[in-house]
Amino acid sequence: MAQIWKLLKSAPPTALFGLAVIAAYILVAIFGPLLTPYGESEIVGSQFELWGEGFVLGTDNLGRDMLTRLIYGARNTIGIAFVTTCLAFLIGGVLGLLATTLGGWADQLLGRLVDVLMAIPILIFALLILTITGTSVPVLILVIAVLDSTRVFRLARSVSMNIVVLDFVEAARLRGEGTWWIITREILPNAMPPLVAEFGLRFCFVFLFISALSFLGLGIQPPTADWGSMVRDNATLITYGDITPLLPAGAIALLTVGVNFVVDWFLHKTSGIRDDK
Amino acid sequence: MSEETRKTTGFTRREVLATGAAAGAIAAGLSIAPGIARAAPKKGGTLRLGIGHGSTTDTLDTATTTDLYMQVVGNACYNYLTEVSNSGELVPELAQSWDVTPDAKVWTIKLRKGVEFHNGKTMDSGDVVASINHHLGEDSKSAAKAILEPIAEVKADGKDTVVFTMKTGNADFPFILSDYHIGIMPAKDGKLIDPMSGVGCGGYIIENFEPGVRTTLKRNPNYWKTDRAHVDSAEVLSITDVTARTNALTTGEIDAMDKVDLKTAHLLARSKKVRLEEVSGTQHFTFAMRTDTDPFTDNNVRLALKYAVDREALVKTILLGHGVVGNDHPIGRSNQYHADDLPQRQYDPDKAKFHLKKAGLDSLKVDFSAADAAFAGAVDAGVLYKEHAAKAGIDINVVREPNDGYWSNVWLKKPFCAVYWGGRPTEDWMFSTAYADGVPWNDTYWKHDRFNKLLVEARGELDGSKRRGMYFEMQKIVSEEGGVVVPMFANYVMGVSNKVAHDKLGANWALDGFRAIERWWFA
Amino acid sequence: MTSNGGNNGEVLLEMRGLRIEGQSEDQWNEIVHGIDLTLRRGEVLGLIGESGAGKSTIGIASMGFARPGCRISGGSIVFDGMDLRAASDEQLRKLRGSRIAYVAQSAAAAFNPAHKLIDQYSEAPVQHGVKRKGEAEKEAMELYRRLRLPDPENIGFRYPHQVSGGQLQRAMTAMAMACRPDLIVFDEPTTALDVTTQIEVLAAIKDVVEEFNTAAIYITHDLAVVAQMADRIMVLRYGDLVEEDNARDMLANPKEDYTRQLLAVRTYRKEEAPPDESPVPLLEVRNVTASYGGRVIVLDDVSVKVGRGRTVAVVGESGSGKSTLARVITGLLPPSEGAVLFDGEELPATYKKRSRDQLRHAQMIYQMPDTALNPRQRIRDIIGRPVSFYLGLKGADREKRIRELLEMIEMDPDEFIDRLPGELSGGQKQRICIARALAAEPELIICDEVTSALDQLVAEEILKLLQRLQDDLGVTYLFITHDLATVRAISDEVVVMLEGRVVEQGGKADIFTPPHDPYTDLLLSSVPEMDPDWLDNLLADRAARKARGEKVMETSDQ
Amino acid sequence: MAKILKMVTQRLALGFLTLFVVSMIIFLGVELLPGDFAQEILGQSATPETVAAFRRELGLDLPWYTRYFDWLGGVVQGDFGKSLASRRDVSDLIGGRLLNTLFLAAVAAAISVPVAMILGVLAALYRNTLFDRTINVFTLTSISFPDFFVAYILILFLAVNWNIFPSISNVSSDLGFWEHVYRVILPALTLTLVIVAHMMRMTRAAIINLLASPYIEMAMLKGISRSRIVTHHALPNALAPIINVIVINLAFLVVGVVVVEVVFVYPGLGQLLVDSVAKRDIPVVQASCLIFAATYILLNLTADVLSILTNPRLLHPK
Repeated sequence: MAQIWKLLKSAPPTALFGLAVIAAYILVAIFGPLLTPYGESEIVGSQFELWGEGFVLGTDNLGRDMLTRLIYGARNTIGIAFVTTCLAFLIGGVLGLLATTLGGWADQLLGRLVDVLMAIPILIFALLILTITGTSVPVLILVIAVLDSTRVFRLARSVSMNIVVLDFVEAARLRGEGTWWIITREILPNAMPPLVAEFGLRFCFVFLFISALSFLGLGIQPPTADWGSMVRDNATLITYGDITPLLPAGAIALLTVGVNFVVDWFLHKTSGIRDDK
Repeated sequence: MSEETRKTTGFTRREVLATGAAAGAIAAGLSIAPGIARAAPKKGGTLRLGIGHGSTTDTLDTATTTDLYMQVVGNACYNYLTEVSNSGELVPELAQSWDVTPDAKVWTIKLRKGVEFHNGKTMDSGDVVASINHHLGEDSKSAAKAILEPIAEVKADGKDTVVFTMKTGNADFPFILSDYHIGIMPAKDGKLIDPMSGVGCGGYIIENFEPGVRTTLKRNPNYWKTDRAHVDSAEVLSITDVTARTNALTTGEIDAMDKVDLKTAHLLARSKKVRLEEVSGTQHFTFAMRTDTDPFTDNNVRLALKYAVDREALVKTILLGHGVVGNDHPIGRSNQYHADDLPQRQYDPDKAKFHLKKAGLDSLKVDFSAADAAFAGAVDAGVLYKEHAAKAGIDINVVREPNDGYWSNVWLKKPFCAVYWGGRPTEDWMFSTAYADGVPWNDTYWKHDRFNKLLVEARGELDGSKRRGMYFEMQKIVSEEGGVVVPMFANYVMGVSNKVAHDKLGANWALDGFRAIERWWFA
Repeated sequence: MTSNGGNNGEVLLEMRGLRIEGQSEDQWNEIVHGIDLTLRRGEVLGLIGESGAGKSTIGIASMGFARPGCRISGGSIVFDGMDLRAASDEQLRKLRGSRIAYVAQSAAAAFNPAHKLIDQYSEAPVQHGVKRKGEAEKEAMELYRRLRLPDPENIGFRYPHQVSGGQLQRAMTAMAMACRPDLIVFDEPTTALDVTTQIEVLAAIKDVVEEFNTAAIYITHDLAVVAQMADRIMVLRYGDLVEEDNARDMLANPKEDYTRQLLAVRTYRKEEAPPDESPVPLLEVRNVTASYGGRVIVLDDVSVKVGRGRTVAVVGESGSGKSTLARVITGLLPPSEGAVLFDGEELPATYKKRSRDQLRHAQMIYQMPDTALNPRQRIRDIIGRPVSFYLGLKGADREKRIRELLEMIEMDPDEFIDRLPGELSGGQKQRICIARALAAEPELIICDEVTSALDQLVAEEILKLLQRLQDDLGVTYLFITHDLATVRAISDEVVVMLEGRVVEQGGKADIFTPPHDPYTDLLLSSVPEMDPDWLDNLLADRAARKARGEKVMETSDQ
Repeated sequence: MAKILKMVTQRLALGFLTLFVVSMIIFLGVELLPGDFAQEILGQSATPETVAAFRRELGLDLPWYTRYFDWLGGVVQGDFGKSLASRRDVSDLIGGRLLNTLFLAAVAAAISVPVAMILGVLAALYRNTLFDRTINVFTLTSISFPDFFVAYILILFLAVNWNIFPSISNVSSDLGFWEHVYRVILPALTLTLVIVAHMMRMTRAAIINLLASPYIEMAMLKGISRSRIVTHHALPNALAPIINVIVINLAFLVVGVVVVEVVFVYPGLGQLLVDSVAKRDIPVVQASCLIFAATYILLNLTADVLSILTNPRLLHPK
């Protein structure tokens, strides 16, 4: 506990800000239903009501309470992006570590496969697949996770490439350890810092990607509140200087900024930018 | 061609009687926002339109035209045999006059003389026959194939006359010839020279056609209509993103746009440079239930679902008031034979529950498929419907379908889905397209013997009052027993720069019945 | 020795009560505790000590510079009348490179890989406005010639990676001379080099320093080296001065214990192990030829036998193939020809095909204890894994065995068992590596340069530990090293390797007594001795032999 | 040089293989999509007969492998086939779009690459100063915004409120160069804001990474000025990672700008592709995807070649 406190004290203000933002979002996501005055898709007033009593942030294009939608949006959007990122890391991370540990043809094969996948623009690929399979949350998660895992694969591979040549891995090999042991006990713990940082960045990417998909009309199913489609639904208002669509976009931006700040700090701490002696 | 000849070639009394278009009140749109009072149109300028449709796969072949973008372009570069005027009357265009046998089976159409195509060829009956045949025959991929199906034979009778023989009597046939698919194009040896060339008799010549991006048109110097085609040139841009379209209009990069974002229409209306134009026509949205699929086979279930929707709320929320409530049949108030005395169905959860009980159900759970491809706000409409129906014990699960492929994967396939209809100018056309037994677009798979019998009878009937009775009954049948919820009729809402002037707007379609380019001018 | 040594010149650099702090975990700790230092024009001062002594930090402070994470916190530094601590950044910048120059430990790392040598040479003169580029380049060629670099006209137009380590170090010395500075700081300039190459560089440095009458601070951990170079020596330990004296006096008559230890560091000798009487050697490498990627042959028909309970040292310089031999034996690099026999039985060429027992019998200890231990595992797991993996011990038995092993390597189990490698010193880490190898209860341990990353005193402790373990457990060692002192200290038999071939092999006594193979001779003669005249004599001797027309091998690095 | 040539040849061969696999994947993907071109193009007005007629006309009634290999045979001879929709040559159809896409990418790159490099170098030079932190916060924030949002905000200020630039990029081939630039300036700015942060941060990181190297310390001890150290000593050695990140972003400029194209109604390749996917116009989808994939492959190859050219170790082997 004291250690954590010490760590926090040494953090720059940007990182503290980021941590606070993330913590707030997580709390809101968890306790969302307790905080919201109305139901997720409950129509409680007429559309586009102004900010004020009853509806703190006004109502949306269907007369649903904006604040309620924002809070539920946190649950849904963060949840989906988080699960997707986890899945992407599971796929990409495991395959990337396998590629370096096994080496040889397995590495070649996976590398080529990833090259091919990466050569196709991710948005187009997502569009193609989502059109075949239809848009449902599990499919959305799976598709984005698979596409995103190619990037994770690349990183996991290059990070573990540097670790796999170290003597302690050689020692483990010469001891006769199996691939699984080498991956989980020898490589993974040492590859964690860059992977954790990348997790933050990929999370932001997924988050933005989902909102881009929503923008192109392949988002999360209604009436589920999702920040991406909330922006899209209300985007035209921007032209007239109405800030309602800024709220969900701001929510997206705030979280990504927060995560990026924390990742930045984390990278700085773990990247060994310190003295040799 | 002088103003005078134009007048004499207009509607004659005999023709009006022949078509049964008494008083010419067909599809007489209610122009809600009156245009600038007609002053003498000025010539010149470049009219730039921003259209919320358009695709890279568009072609200039009117047979495959599907959306407003090519409809507007097509109406600029092609002429048709007939035209629906801005007051909703059917007027001759390339036809000069027509005659019909009393059984409404043989239509003889006299063509206007001395009209030239853009390529200099003089239009004659051979071109018309080839243009019609383009839509017929086994290999035709024309969307007008179905509506021209009743034609048994089309043949030229001399250079200036074309004779259509119908399989059964069809009193509305000249209306069909105004359909935007049936542009008249030049032919050689009985075949169209190139349906994708854009060469027609229209007021504007295609200068540059970039599918899905822009079309530039310049005025046809030899245009036969002297009181049309005011602007020197036109540019039609495809701007599918509504925000971009609105921005382009407010920043003066385009002079008019279709499909104003209703949510922000009131804000646009405040602009000093731009005005909203709105017409109410035949455009309507439906929730189609497949009557061949459970639970919709039971009319009580269908009635329950019809009572479970709050139409006023939908018009208010989805259309933001830019429309009127529907009465579960596809005939709009502006139509000639709209059943005004049919009581308006109201939102009534108790009646819905009552019908549910009659169907032997305590509660009902159905999937409702929607996508914004069906119509803007369809998904939101579904969400609202879900809220309304919940009060009647009906659980509607809104399934957001992908926009892509909506018309091939959802429509006509899913048991309950949202549908857009541009509407048709005549009752017969509308009913035969989507309600007659066995037609391909009968999206409710509905069969009703009495209705089908009336449909055929009314089609061959030239007596207006008899037809009125028949169409009233048919509307009642659809409303009470049909498989469709028609919650609302949507206005066409356009944004127009104050620099642009026009006469009364045609209500049959958006953008002055697709004719903005040749009808509008700069003030 | 330098002719103008002694205390006669005018004072060039003077430090008084120099204190330097280093940052760790957001805290500043003092690492140099008030050092006084005086350097006169033309004088060469040796700074000697083990790692952590602060010698490099002090050396670099003479340029008014502190590395990132360090700061000069007290005392004064006066260079030629100028107070460097009070000087502005711009003043310091003008001083550096022109009046005080620096020669770094690893020339390969300290030369910018993106630029040609001669461009890097002329950068300082041009930037300081001392010379024009053409002029500087001409001078560079002169200096290159003087430093006996091959092809002095053209070598400057090569990139650093195209030039060998010894040559680079000379080129860097030339670069330091570019502005004819008053003072050069040599920071362990030969530590990264092979012994035979070291001679050339030492000779070159000595030559130019004398020629231009440049004062120098020569930093090294090797007393024998500094004895050749310095007029005066300061012995440092933990940021404190231990002893300061004239070089000859200090070698002849060290006053402090610590200095004596440093002097005695190369004198340890083990007793020879009894010869292996069994007909079959424990390990036999039979006519092994190996290559990387099938092209460059790195081992050429190598045969080595290792008897039970003996220590065989494989000695050679970088590129000799000695480490590759270890890789072949462990099965990491399957040979293209030949075989490896263990206890008379041929081992599968690749480790992947070897049985767990075969793997267990031959264990390996690495050069860099930092990378040989997984930084994320605790000592208990590091040592415990082979215990449970090979011997199947679990729970309390395993714990007991781990503690035994830690005691064997003279580390307190209670104190160390829960630590991470990052919390240990270099010598302690190497001990853990030894314990890990022992945990498998092997018959053979391959030691790959196990002492070369360690300070001399620590290295000697490790050698003694290894010897004790051999005496107790009868384990056999294959000792791979470049350091003849280590060979002398620990081997029973010696294998000398050069360019992938065995040049000479035999008992230690045989190898170290003439006549030698010419390469062995070169190797042996190149090891610096604690005699201030050793280098001069050696060079004179080699020159004389050359003059007589004998073929003299001078370095393998040309 | 021979080494580079050999590498380029090998990589190109591998690239062609990749393209082949990509074309196969895309073809099968579109094939698996429910609905086909005939249905899509006829839309709501499709009837079984019209669809069947259309299919016959376009040869869609043939089995997929026949069509694929027909197409492949054509491609090998440089013929990408005809668009199913407009019956125009795909190369004609795509040519103008590709030029538009490349033009936008070039304008965006011309703005963003120098800006990113300069900011990156400055941030590295003045690291941990207020300037560095401000730039850092600013760039982090700009990556965090969804691109359509950035676009709308730019439109709001620069087009709607102040009326400096057009809100839609209505370009055509007959425009002059500067007029063309003027019309794409907003999308280019949007893209710049989206990518500049990434490039700038990598430039900064790559340089700072090297600042701990012994040769940088050497340069400092040679009395070289800070700015010269960064530009002459760190930057040349940091070029490889910087080039890499620039290339990744250039690839993004070419292949990843669909959203921006939609917002600014810019007739680029991305919109064409999205449109064609929706309409199942396979030849166009194929050709666009191949162009994208080839761009990606070629840019990566360029990055590798440049890395070699900027690295004396690889350029002048021992």
